Amino acid sequence: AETKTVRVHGLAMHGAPKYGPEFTHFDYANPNAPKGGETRLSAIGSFDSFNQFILKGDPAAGLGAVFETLLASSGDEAFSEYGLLAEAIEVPEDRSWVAFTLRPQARWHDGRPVTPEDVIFSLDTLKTKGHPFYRSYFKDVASAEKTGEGRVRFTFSGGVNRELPLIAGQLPILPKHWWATRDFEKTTLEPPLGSGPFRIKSFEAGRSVTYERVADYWGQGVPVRRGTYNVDLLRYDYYRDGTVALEAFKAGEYDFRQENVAKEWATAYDAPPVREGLIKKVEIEHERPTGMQGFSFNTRREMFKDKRVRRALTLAFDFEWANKNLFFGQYVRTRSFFSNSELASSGLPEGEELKILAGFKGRIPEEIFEREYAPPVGGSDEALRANLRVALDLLRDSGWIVKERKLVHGTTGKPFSFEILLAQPTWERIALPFVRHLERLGIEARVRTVEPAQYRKRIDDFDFDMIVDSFGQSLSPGNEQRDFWSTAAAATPGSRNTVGIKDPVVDKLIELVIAAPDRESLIVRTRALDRVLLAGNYLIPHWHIRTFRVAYWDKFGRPSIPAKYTLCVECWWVDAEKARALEIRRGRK
Amino acid sequence: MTEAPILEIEDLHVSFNRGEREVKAVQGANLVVRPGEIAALVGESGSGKSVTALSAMRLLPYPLAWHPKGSIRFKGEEILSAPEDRVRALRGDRMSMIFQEPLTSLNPLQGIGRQVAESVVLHRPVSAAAARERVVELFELVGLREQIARMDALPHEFSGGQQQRVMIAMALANTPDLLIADEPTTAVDVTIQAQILKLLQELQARLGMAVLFITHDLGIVRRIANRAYVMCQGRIVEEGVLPDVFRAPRHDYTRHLLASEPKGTPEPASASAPEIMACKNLKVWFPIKRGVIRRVVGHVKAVDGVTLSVREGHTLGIVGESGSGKSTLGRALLRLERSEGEVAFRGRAIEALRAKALRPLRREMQIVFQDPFGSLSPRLSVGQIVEEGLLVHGQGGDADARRQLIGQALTEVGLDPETQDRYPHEFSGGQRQRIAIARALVLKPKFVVLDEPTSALDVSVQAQIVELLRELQKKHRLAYLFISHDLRVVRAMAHEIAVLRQGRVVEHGPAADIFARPREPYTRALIAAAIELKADESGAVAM
Amino acid sequence: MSAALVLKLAPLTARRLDNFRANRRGFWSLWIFLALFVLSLFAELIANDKPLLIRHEGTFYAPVLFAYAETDFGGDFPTEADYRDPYLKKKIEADGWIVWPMVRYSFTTVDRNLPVPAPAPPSGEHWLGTDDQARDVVARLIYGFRVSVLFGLALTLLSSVVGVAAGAVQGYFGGKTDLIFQRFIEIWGGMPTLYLLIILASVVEPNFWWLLGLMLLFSWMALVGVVRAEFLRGRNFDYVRAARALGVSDVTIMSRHILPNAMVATLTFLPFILNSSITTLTALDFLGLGLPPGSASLGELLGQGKANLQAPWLGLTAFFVLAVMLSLLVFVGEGVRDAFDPRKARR
Amino acid sequence: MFAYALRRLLLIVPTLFGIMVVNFIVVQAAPGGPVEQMIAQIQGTAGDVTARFSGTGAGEAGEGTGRAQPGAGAGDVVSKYRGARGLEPDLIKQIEKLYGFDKPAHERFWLMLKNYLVFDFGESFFRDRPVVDLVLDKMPVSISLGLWTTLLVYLISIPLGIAKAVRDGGHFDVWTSAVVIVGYAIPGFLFAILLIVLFAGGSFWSVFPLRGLTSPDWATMDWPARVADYFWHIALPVTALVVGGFAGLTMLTKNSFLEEINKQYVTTARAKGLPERGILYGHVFRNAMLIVIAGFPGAFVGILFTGALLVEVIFSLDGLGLLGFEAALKRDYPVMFGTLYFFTLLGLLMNLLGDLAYHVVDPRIDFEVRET
Ligand SMILES: Nc1ncnc2c1ncn2[C@@H]1O[C@H](COP(=O)(O)OP(=O)(O)OP(=O)(O)O)[C@@H](O)[C@H]1O
Ligand SMILES: Nc1ncnc2c1ncn2[C@@H]1O[C@H](COP(=O)(O)OP(=O)(O)OP(=O)(O)O)[C@@H](O)[C@H]1O
Ligand SMILES: [Mg+2]
Ligand SMILES: [Mg+2]
Repeated sequence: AETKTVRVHGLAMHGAPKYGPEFTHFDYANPNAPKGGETRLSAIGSFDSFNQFILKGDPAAGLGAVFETLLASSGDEAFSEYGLLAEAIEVPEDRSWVAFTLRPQARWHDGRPVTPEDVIFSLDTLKTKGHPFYRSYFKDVASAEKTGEGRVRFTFSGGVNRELPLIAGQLPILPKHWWATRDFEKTTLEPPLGSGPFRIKSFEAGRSVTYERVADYWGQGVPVRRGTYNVDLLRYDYYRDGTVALEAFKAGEYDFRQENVAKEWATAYDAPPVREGLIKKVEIEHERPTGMQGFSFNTRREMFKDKRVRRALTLAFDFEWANKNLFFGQYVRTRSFFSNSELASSGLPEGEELKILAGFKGRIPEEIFEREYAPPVGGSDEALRANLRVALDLLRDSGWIVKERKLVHGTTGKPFSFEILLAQPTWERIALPFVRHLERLGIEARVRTVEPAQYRKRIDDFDFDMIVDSFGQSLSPGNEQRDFWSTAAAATPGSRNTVGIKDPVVDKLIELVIAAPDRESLIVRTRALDRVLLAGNYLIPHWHIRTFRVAYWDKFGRPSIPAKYTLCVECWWVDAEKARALEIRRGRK
Repeated sequence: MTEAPILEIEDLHVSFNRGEREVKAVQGANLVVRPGEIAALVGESGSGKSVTALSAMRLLPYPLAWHPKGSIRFKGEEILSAPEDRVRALRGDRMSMIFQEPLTSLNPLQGIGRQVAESVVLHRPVSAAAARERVVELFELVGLREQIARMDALPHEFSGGQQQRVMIAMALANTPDLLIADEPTTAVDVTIQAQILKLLQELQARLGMAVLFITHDLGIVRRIANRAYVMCQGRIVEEGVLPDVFRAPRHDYTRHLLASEPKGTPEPASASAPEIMACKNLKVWFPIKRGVIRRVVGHVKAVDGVTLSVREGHTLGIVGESGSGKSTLGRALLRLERSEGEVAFRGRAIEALRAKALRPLRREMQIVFQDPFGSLSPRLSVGQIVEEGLLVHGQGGDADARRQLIGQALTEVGLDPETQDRYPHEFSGGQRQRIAIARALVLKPKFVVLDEPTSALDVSVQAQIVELLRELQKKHRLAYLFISHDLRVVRAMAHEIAVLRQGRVVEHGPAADIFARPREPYTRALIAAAIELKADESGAVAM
Repeated sequence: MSAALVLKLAPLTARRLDNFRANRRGFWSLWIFLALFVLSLFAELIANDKPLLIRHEGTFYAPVLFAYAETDFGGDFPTEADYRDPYLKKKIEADGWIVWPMVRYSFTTVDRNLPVPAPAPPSGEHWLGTDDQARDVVARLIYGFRVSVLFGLALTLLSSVVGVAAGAVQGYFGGKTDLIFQRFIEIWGGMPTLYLLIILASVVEPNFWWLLGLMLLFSWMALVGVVRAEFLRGRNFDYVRAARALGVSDVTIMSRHILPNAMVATLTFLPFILNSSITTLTALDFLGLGLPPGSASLGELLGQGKANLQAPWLGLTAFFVLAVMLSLLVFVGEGVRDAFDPRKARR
Repeated sequence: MFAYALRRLLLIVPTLFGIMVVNFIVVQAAPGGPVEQMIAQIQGTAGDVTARFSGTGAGEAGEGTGRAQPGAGAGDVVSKYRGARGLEPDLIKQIEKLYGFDKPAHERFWLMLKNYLVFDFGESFFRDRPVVDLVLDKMPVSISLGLWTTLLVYLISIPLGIAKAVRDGGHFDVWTSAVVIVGYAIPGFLFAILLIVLFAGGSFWSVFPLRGLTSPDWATMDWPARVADYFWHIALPVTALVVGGFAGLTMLTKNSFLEEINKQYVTTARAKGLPERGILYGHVFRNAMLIVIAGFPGAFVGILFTGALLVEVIFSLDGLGLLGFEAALKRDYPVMFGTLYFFTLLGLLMNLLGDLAYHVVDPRIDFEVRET
C-alpha cells in the first residue's frame, strides 16, 4: 500500500499505451462503418459443443464473439490492453495486484448486469473446472475478490511479474447466474449466455452455426468496440475437406478465406469469379512476429553436438531453390528467432545490446561481434556447389572424413546418417531435396513421416535426430522463453526445448528478457538473445511470410489503415452497394 | 400315308469344333417323321442319334457345333436357318424333347413341379392354379403319383427313373406335334416303361402326335414303332417300315445289331466263396424338411433295413421299381451315403471307418454311377479321369505306361483310345457310360457296384460289355452288385437276384429260381411285364 | 528345340494353351503386361540420373553399375558424383563423352532447373511433367510401376494361395473345421490393422517387405468367403462323390476336382485384388505408414494427384496407368478362364 | 439348419469376446494413447487426424499466420503459444485418472466388458457424449450411403454382367469392360473431387450441393420436397461410391454366368422354348449367383463401415466410417471399442445371414462335416 497506485483506462506491458484516455476508437477501425449485412465463413471439421471452456468436445467456431474479457488488446501495439468490460484499471507501480472497475452499463444478453461476482466465478470456475489451459495460463493469478460496488481485485502469486495484470485482463467472463443451474463440465449445444457483440441465432449440430449481432449491445460505444463487429448475421459452415472447402468458396458458398499454402495461393484461385473480379485476392502486410521455423537439430545426438556440423548442414539447405520452385517465391528467408518484428536482431550489435553481449565475451562465439548472421544463399547449381564445398570443409574440421564416398567419423568410423522426423507429409517436399544435397556430402539422411500420436511421443521423449520445429513469438517475449531455450527445459521431457540447448549464457539472457523493466531494454535484451541463439546454429532456418493471404467475395469494406499485428477482420463491414452489385453480377451469370 | 411329313431331315451334317479338332458327328442323315407315326432311331452308341435329334430343335452348342450341310424342315418350315424367335416359339410347344440324360438335364435348383409347370405356362396363358393342376395330371400320367406331394423338392432328391419321368412330363406338357424322345425309358422299370409307352401310343393315336423315338431296346422298337431308321457312324444306313426292316435287314450293321442280344447265363460260381461285401439291416433315410426353419417333418425311407451279401465271383442282381432305393443301396454299401446298419467288406466292418482308413480299400470296391455324366469331372479329360484311380493307388507305372493302360481300358469298353484327351461333354451318352465303366475296371477291383451300366448302350455294345464283365469275373473272381431294369441283362449276369421295393428286399434268391418262380406279387408283375414285352416281341416275329 | 517342347506338352495343356491363344485380347494383354513389367524391372537402365556409360580421359565408366566419386572426374567432392551437375558434366565432356539413359532422371532426382514452379506441366524435358517436388513423372512412373506391381503381385499371389487354401479346407470339410476356422478368421479379421501398422511403424521403419508381410497377414481373408461358398456347393457334386469312390484323397479332390470348377470368383477377383493391393499402399501413404517418403509408387502418384488438383497430369497419369494395368489383367484373367473352360467355343 | 443357426448365434458371444480381447491388447501396445493425445490437444500441437488426406493441414509457413475471419473475434482469448509452458505432472495424473488409465490394463478391460454386458458403451473421451448417441447420430448418413450404393451397384452390375456373359467376347463385352474398369481404376477420392469441381464448385456447373445429407431448411419442407432434397444431396456421394463399386461385381456375375451358361439344364430350358431372358433370369440366375447373392450382406456392411470414409470426408458427411477412423487415430477408446463392438456384431450376424443365404439359394449346401 506504500507504492503508488494508478487508475488508468489501459495498460501496456512496457511504458505507456499508445491510445490516451480520451480515445474513441482504434486507428485501424472505422467508427463510421455501416452496420448490417451478412457474412458466411467456413470452418473445417465439425463441432459438437458450445462450451469452449472445457477439455471435452469440439467447440463451434466464432464463440469468441459471444464472450468478453475485462480488457481488450489493441492490434497495433506490442502488448497493450484497454478496458472492455472494465472501465478503469488500478495497478500499483510494481503491478503486484490489479483491480478492475466494471462498466455499469455492461450487460449480459439477458439484460442482467455484469458483476464482480461473475468475474470471481469465472476465475474460480475456469481454473478448477475449465480446460487445463486456463489453469496453467492463470496459474499466477491467485484469486479475485470483490472490493466494492462493481470493483474486483486480483491478487497474484509467484513473485513480481509485470505481465500478470494484462493476463488477468484476458480472463473471459462468464455469467454466474446462468451457470448456477448448469453443469460447467459438460459439453452442451444450448446457446450460451454471453455479453459479447454476437449471440447464437441458430445452428445445425456439426454442420453450421449462425450468429446474430446483438441489437442493443451494451458495448456499442465502448472505444475498443467502435467500428467492429459490423455484420448482422455471421454464419459458419463446416467442411470436412480442404479442397472441397476451397471449391465451395469459389462456388460462392461463403465469403472469405485465408490461405496458408503457397501452392494453393498461386494456383488454386484461377477460377472465373477471381478472373472476373468478383472475388478479390489480396495480400495484406502485417508486422506480426513470425518467430522461427526450421529443421531443428537434436543436439543431444552425438553428431549434432558440434556446431560446425550444424553449420555445414545449414549450408546444404537451398532455400532459394525451394522458394522459387516450390513456393512460387512467396516466402522470405528467416534470419531471426523473432523475425518480422522490432525484436529481431540485425546488423552488428551496438549500444546497449553490445554492452550486454560484451559481458559474455569469451563464452559466446566471436562471430557475433564480427559478422551479421546470414543464412547461406543458394538458388543455382554453382551456388549450391560453393556452399557444399564449404560444408565439406567444416565437416572435415570437425573430424569427419570421406571414405568409400561416404562420410564417416574419423575415429569411430561410423557413417554419418540420421533421420528427419516429420508429422505432416507436407514437409516431405522440402526435406527430400535437402536429403539429396546431403547425399553429395556423403551424408545419409532418411525422411520418416509418422502418425501424429507417435510423433508426439517421440518429440516428448526427445527421441529424434532432426525435426521441423517452429517457435512462435509474441511481441512481448517472457516466461515462455525458458521453456524454449533453457537448460532446465532441455532436461524436462515434453518441454519445448527440443533442440536441447544447454547454454548458461542463454539461460542468463532469458532471465534478462523476462526481467526487462521497459520496452527498450526488452528489445535489446531479446535481440541479444536472438544473436546468441542464431550463432548457435541450432536450426536450419526456414522462411516466413509477411502478409496475410486473403481472398473474399467483393462485398466488404475495409478500414483504410490496417492493423499492424492482426488482420482484424471484425473491423470489416459489408458494403451494401458492393453487395448489391455483386448480387447482380452473380445473378446474371 | 401321304400326309405331309412333320419332320424332314435331309442330308444333315453336324460337326464339332473347327480346324484340326473337327469331329464329324453326323455325315448325311436322311429321316422323315410323319404325323401320327412313331419313328424309331436305333443305332450304335455314338453314332450321332442324339446329335441328330438335337439338331432338329437347333439345340446344339452353337457356334461350337455347326452344320456344314443339310436341311431340317418342321412341317415344311426350314429350321436350321429360321430366326431364333420362330424356333423358340416352336420349341416346347409344337416340338419337344426328352433328353437322354435326365439327371443332368434338370435345373438342379428348381423344384421339379415348377420346372414342369414352366413348360405349361410358357406357351399357354393359364393361371398358376390351372398350371399346377396340369402338372398333377402329368405326374399321374407318367407314374409319379406318389411324388406329387414332393413337387417342391429339387431334382437331386429323386431317383434316376423319377427324374426321367419328370423330363417326360415336361416334354408332354403341351401335347406337341412332334416329340423327340431320346432313350426315354432307360431308367425306369418295365412296368413303368409299359405305362409310358402306352401313354405315348395313346397320344399318338388320339392327337396324331409324331414321335421320333431313339432307343437301344429293339423290343420297344418292335412293339411301338411304325418305322425304323438305323444309324451307324454318323449315317442312316437303313430305313424302313416295321416289321420289314428287322425281318430282312439289308445292312451289315443292322444284322449285327439284331444278332447281338446279351445272351447266356453267368458262369456258375462256387457257393462257398467268401463273402466279399455284406450288409445287415442297412438303412438310409432322407429327411423331408418344411417351413422357414426347415423342420424335419418326415423321412423318405430310401433303404429301410436291407440285409444282403455278395460272394467272391458272384453277381447279385438288384431289380425293383424305379425309386425303390437301388442306387441308394449301392452308394450306401460303398459308404458314399450316410447310412445306419452294418456294412462289412471282406469280413471287415467298414461302417465306422473314417474316410482315410477307407481309402486303401477303395481300390478294391468300385462303382459305376447311374448318371455317368454327373460323375465325370467336367474339367478333366477322359484320360485323366480314367487315370485318376491309377494315380491314387499308385498303379500303372510311369506316365507312358499309364497312358497305355488307359488306352487299353478304353478299347475294352469299345472306345477309341485316341479320344482320351477330350472332355466328357464331348461324348455321347453311351460313350460316357463306358468311360465310367472303364474308370471302375481299370483298377482291377474285387467288388463293383454297377448301377444301370448298360442302359445307354446299344445291344451290340451291351453284349460286349456283358461279355467283358463276365470275363473279368471269371479271371479275377470279381463280385458285382448289378442294378438294372433290363431283366435280360440281369439274367445274363446275375447269380442271385434281390428284389427291392420301397427300400426293402421283398424277394431274394438264385436268379434262375426268381425268374422261374417269382413269389412276391410285385416280382411276378415285374417279370410278367417283361414277358409281356417279350411276348409282344415274339408276336411280332411270328407275324 | 521349341517344337520338341510343344510336343512334350500334355495334349490337354496344349488345348488350353490353344484356347488361351484363341482369346486374342487376353493373349495380347498378357504380352503387353509382361513387356511392361519386364521393362520396369530394368528401370535403372531406362530412367536414371546416372549415365549408362562415360568415356573420360581414355577410361570407360559405367555409373549405372558402379559408383564413382566426383574426384574421379576431377571434381571437388570425394563422394558419389552427381552427373547432372553442369559443372561436372563440363568437366567430363572436356575430355570424353556421356551416354545417358532414355530418361535422364531417377525417381528421386530433383530437377533443380525447372523453368516454372513444381509441379511443372508436361514438356519436352519432362514428358509427363513433374510432381510437386520437381521430380520427373516418367521416371517415377517407371519405378513406381515396378514397386507397385511387385508388391501387388507378391501380395496377390501369396494371399490368394493362402486364401483359396483356407476357403477350400473350410468349405470342403465343413462341420467343426469350418466353425472353428470361421471364428478364427472373424477374430483375426477383427484385428485393428491400422494399429498394427502404427505399432509396426513405431518399432521399425516400414519398408517394402514389412508392409508386404503385414498386409499378407490380413489380405488373404479376402478370398476365403467366396472360395468357401463354392466349395460348400462343389462338395455335393456327383463327380466329387465319384472321386471319393475312387479313393482319391481329400487334398486331390479339392485341388483337382472342385477347385478348377470353383475358380470363378478367384479368377475374377485376382486383378482387382492386385489393384487394391496397390491402392492399399496409397492409403498407407496418406497415413504416413506407407513406404518411406520419397519412394516411388503408383499410390504416391495418386496422392500427388489429389494434393495437386491444379496439375491434372499427375492424377491422370496415375489413373491412366492403373486403368490400363487393370484392364490388361482383367483381359488376361478372361483368357485364363477361357483356357480352362472345357466348353469354350473357338471363334 | 436351425440348429446350426442357433449354434452360430451362440458362437457369436465368444467370437466377440475374442475380438475385443485381441483389439484391447493391440491397442494397448500402440504408442501414444488418449492421455498423450489429450496432452497434445492441450498444448495445441494435435493435428487434425484427417488432415493427411483432406488437405486441411497447416501451411508451410509455421505459426506466424493465425487464421482470422471477418466479423469474428481475432483468435479466441489468446494465442496458444503462451500456454505452452509444459504441463505439470499432476495435471497429467489427473487426465490419466479421467480416462481410467490409473488402473492396470486388465482391470480396465474387465470394467469395459462388464459395462458392455449391460449395454453401457460409455462416453467418448473427447466428445463428452455417449458412444451410443454418437453412433446413432451417424446412422442416417451411413445407411443412406450404404443402402443406395449397394442397391445401385447390384442393380447395375447384375444385369450388366449377364448381358456381358451372353455377348462374351463381342463388342459390347469389350467396351463395357473398359468402362467398368475405368470406373474402378479412378481413385474414389479423385473422382469425388472431380464431381465436386464439375458439378458443385465454382468453376463449372454449380448444380449439386457440396455437403451434408439434407438442406438446412429441411425441417420446413413438405414430404415430396424432402425426398427430392435428400436425393439431390446424396446424388454425388453415391455416384462417387458406385462408380468404383461395380466392376468386381459385374465381372463376377459375368464369369459366374459363363460358367453355367453351357450346362445341360440350360439346353433343357431352351428346349422348353424359353426366351433367352427367361433362361438367364429364371434358370441360370440362381445357379450362378450363389456367391453374388450371398455376398450382399457383407458388401453392405463393408460400405456402411469403411467403404465411405473418403467420400464422407469430401462431402462433409458425418458417417460411421469417419467416426471410427477419427476415434482410432485420436485414440478415443470408448468410441473405438463401441463402434468395433457394434460393427463386429453386425458383421458376425451378416456372416451368419450370408451362410444361411447360401442354403436358401442352393438347398444342397449344408455345413455338416463330410466324412463319408
Ligand atoms: N460337344 C461335342 N464335341 C465333340 N464331339 C461330340 C460332341 N458331342 C457329341 N460328340 C460326338 O458326336 C458323336 C455322336 O454323338 P451322339 O451323342 O449323337 O451319339 P448317340 O448316337 O446319341 O450315342 P448314344 O447312344 O451313346 O447316346 C459321338 O461320337 C460323340 O463323341
Ligand atoms: N437326396 C435325397 N433326398 C430325399 N429323397 C431322396 C434323395 N435321394 C433319393 N431320394 C428318394 O429315395 C428313393 C430311392 O431313390 P434311389 O435313387 O435309390 O432309387 P432307385 O431305386 O435307384 O430308382 P431308379 O431306378 O429310378 O434309379 C426315391 O424315392 C427318391 O425319391
Ligand atoms: Mg445319345
Ligand atoms: Mg437309381
